[in-house]
Amino acid sequence: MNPDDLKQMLDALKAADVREFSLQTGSFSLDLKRGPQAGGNAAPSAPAAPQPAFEAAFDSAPTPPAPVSAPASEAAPAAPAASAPAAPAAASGAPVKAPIVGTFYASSSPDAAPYVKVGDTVTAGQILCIIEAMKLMNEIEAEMGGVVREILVKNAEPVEYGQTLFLIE
Amino acid sequence: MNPDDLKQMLDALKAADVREFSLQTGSFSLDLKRGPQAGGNAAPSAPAAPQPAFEAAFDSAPTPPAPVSAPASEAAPAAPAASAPAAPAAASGAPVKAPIVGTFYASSSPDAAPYVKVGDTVTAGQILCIIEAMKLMNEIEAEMGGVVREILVKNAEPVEYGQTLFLIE
Amino acid sequence: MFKKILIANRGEIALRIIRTARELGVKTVVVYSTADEKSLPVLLADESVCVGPPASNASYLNIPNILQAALMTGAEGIHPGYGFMAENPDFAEMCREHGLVFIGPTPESMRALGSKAGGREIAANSNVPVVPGTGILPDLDAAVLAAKQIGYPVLLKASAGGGGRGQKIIRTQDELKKGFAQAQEEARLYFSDPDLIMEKFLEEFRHVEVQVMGDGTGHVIHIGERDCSIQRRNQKLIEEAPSTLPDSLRQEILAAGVRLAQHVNYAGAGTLEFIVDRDGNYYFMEMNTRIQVEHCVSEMISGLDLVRMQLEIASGHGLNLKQEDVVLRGHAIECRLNAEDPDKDFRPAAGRIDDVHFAGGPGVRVDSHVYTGYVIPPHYDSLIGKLIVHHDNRAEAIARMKRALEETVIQGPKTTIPLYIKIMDNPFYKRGAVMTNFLKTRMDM
Amino acid sequence: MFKKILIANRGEIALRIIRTARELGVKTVVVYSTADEKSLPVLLADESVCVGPPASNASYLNIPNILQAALMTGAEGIHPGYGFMAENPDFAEMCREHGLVFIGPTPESMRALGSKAGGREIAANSNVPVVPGTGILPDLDAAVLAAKQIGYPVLLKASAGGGGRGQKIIRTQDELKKGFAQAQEEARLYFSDPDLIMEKFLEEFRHVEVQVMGDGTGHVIHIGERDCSIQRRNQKLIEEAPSTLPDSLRQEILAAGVRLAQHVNYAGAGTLEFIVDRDGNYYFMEMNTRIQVEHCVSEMISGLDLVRMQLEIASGHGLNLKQEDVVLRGHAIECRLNAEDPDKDFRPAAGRIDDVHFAGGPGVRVDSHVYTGYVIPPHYDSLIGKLIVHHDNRAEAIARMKRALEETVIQGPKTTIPLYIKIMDNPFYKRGAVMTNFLKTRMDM
Repeated sequence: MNPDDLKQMLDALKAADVREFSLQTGSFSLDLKRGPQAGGNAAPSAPAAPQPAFEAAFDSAPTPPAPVSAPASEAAPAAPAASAPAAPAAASGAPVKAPIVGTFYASSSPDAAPYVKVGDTVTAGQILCIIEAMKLMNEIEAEMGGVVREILVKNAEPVEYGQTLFLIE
Repeated sequence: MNPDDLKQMLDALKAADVREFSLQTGSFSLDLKRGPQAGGNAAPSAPAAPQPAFEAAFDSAPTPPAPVSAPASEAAPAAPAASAPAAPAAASGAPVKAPIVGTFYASSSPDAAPYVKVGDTVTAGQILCIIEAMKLMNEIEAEMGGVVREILVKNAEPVEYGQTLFLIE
Repeated sequence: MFKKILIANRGEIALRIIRTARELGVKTVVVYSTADEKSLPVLLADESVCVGPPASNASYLNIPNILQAALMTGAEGIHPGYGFMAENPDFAEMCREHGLVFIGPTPESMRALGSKAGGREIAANSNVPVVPGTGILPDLDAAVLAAKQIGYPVLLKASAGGGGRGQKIIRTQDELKKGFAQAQEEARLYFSDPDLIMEKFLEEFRHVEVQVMGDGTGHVIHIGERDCSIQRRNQKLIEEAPSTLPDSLRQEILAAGVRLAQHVNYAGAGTLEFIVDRDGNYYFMEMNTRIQVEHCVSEMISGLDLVRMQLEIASGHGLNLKQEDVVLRGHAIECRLNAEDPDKDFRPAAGRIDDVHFAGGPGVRVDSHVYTGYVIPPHYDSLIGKLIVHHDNRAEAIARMKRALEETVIQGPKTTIPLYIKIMDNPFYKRGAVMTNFLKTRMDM
Repeated sequence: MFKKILIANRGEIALRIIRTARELGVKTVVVYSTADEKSLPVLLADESVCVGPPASNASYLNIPNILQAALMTGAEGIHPGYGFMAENPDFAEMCREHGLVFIGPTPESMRALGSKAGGREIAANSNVPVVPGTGILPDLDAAVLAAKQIGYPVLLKASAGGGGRGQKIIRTQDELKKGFAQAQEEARLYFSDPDLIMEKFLEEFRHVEVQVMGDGTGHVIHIGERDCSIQRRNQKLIEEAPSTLPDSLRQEILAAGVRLAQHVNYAGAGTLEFIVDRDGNYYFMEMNTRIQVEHCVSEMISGLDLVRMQLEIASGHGLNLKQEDVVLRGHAIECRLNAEDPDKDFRPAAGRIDDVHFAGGPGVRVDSHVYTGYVIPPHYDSLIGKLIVHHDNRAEAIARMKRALEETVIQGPKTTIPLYIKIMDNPFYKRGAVMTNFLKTRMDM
């Protein structure tokens, strides 16, 4: 089903003011509920206000309340964002994630060429980068072969555990 | 499905005010909920503690969180329950509500017959009961005629503002 | 001590009274309007009685229904909180007539202190300075003469007014002539009393108030003073205790407050409001004969429970503390959390609170009746809670308040929190250079 | 003072440290596991670094990742909180080697005090009584001989154990013969160290502990003692300060605690745990070389910020307070809010918190990292917050705690709150007759 088909369906459901809908065919199944929630908190007079709507939509994990003023975040180069471990959904490919905390190096030495660049085809076991941690240089290898679609970290940037470094397809 | 498709889908879902959505096809499955989160009280796993359950059930207004232990409510005869103003939905008929706080009397004097009983047909302006407040006897009249379907207060009971006294159909 | 009291109020102050009552084992009855049926005070009180529809004059000001609720639940006393009927001597008198204890001063002292003119007279008799001004002005001619003696600018005030309402700045004789009749008319409209008084208008001053507690027989103590200079439209936003005045001046003002309250054999909790000009001159303004919103900062620095003291005095336990028993420690600040948009002239924002998460940790106190999912009714004021902090000194208390404000989450209505965070960073606020025009002169509002 | 510190912990203690740091203007970095990505500490810290998957040994105990996070964020010191690496001398040493300040005592004093045997020896050398018992037992024969001298019942304890784990009651020689080898094996399994010690087993006693703070050069003060006798499975549930012991005994125990800490030139915050029997005999058990969960009750009665003192000492500001500067006022009680089902043997309850609403008002402090919608991860402990109250005396503090517990709402997981409400009403608890077997003997649990 493509998005246009879906949109047509949704328009029809909305026009008919359908609240719950369930459809199963050979190739797909679909369930939805629409309209204000039944029950106490969703009283008709309710939904007034700013909501972390997209987070809620994309992520089933809990969302902490947003403080009125988040602490001024230091712009220090050594400050990976808290959200880093969540892989950006923008590009396609399997993510290669940092297995340790450290500093990302794209090449073996400052004047060497980077291990890989976007568009390169890599094979499983090939070195993709180095993460320096506790003064040790840790070579990070590709777990599977493919084409490097994106490199998400700049040379000499700090990376945290689970941060996506490459997308390989 | 690529990010653009996803965005289109989400836009469509948002436009249709879809609350919960689940889609499975051969190649992918997608689950989402959008919009304001269902509050604690509506969550299936919730009600842990003594709950003003009837209040919540009968009324679409917001429900305050239930303290782990509600204060021991005095069984004093002179204590109208907090939930009194909410008319029970069980019986049919138009409610006649207490316009003042006071003590309900079904008859004009202890040995007199009650003004009305269930099944009586009353006319607009007919006296239904007395509410004694600040040592004054206030006669409560029917606003419209009909059959008395239910009398919800016992003789000499205290009533609060808005408490339903009779159902008249 | 009372076995049961009725609370003739709503919101955070109703909750505040319930808290102390529960700790003392005193049963509580709250009255409520249909708009407050789902409120925390109703849920937490031992009993509750609906006394009317949302409009205050039909519910929280509905004297027959409230008295009847007290009588039929067997309450021995009525705590009026602040606002509504807290300063209504007629209500206090009716309580007495029905055998109910009004938890507050006597109707007589409320009447004596209730008007600005009366307050001025009592102040003069107890040797407490008042702003140069007049008694009730019989007519325009008297007003013109008085203004000449006092010197422009002057302030025309409704004698029965309060809370900053019903006052008008007059800068010239021309303005006085044009404005006098209108001011009388407004006073009649708002306070059912057209009487006006006139005072010297001070361009810049601090609002400093003395918290007192009296036993009704002449024993009066103070529990320090509060600085409440940060205001919008004469409504307080941020209060702190102690003030940043020099200690000798503080002691003088505290003594003046006690002297005045002693003069009327004051009973219960009361607040004497003073204004203090740049030169350290202080003038008594009026006495609030009730517990105040900002009583919490005095509680934080004294460790006392003022509501408990009110109940003890009203129930005949008296006031056992001597002045030397009151030990003030550290510095406390309170921010009133209002559901208002500070960027739109503090427009009130009613509606649903989608998420609320208050600050915690050391030295933080929260007094609030709201919860996630609570709907702020449009019928009452916009106060949704108070955030209070305590620390060893003022600079540390400011740092703690900023930390606590930044932790607090209220999603849904706009609130005054972002403004308060800016104020905590303001260099003038930090060094205590705060007059009542602070928001205008220091925050460009 | 530090410019920036790294917090190697999670949950309420990470939040606690952030709060003080923010008030001091110290920047914070928290490390976190992927299970804690949406936690309040991560949101409120200035920076955060993910250091591993949910399992503690791969994240909160992952020394290389944590040290690397500190180095690359430019943190000057590491606060270990409690648990995880707080009492790991090797970690403290590695911090030092990498130029990072470990915010706690030196690795040397951690090692000296870290084992039960070492602690007993230091106590003996500083003239502090210990429970009659032994050093490390070389073999079963030595154990049998020791038990004869001490008298049954005795306790076999893993020398490297702690928190009540790794101990076994032995009532007869027969039990000793059967159980010795197994106890060694369990000690090896849990603590990587098979060494056992033996102590006299006391059937009933109170758990009383002394909070100390040292500057590392022999200046040590105490900040009162705490009674932590209400426990389940040797884990504390309710703590209070001060204890209900007679004052002379309190002073003796406090002095013993200070003496012992002085003996090792203790630096930073530490707690000396004592048991006190029915006859008023007290015995040193062990020293916890870190901040403790229940430090808040000491903060409430002293007005001090213990985390701030830790940061000051670790950053070289020293300990400027003298013993006479520490003024203890009133009584404080803490209830640990655990997501556990007290009716099902305190089974931990992970999962979503559908609604949370904490108590407020006078004398109430809440330290909690949870919020409405928070999902308690199953990987860590069940502590979801602490409710702390302060009042003038113990009876009033109990009334306040009951009031605060009844106001608190946590919907979703079962919690220990209903149990605590019952305890606040328990006559034995009310009069302070509490031994560590309280739940069993007084609550039938």
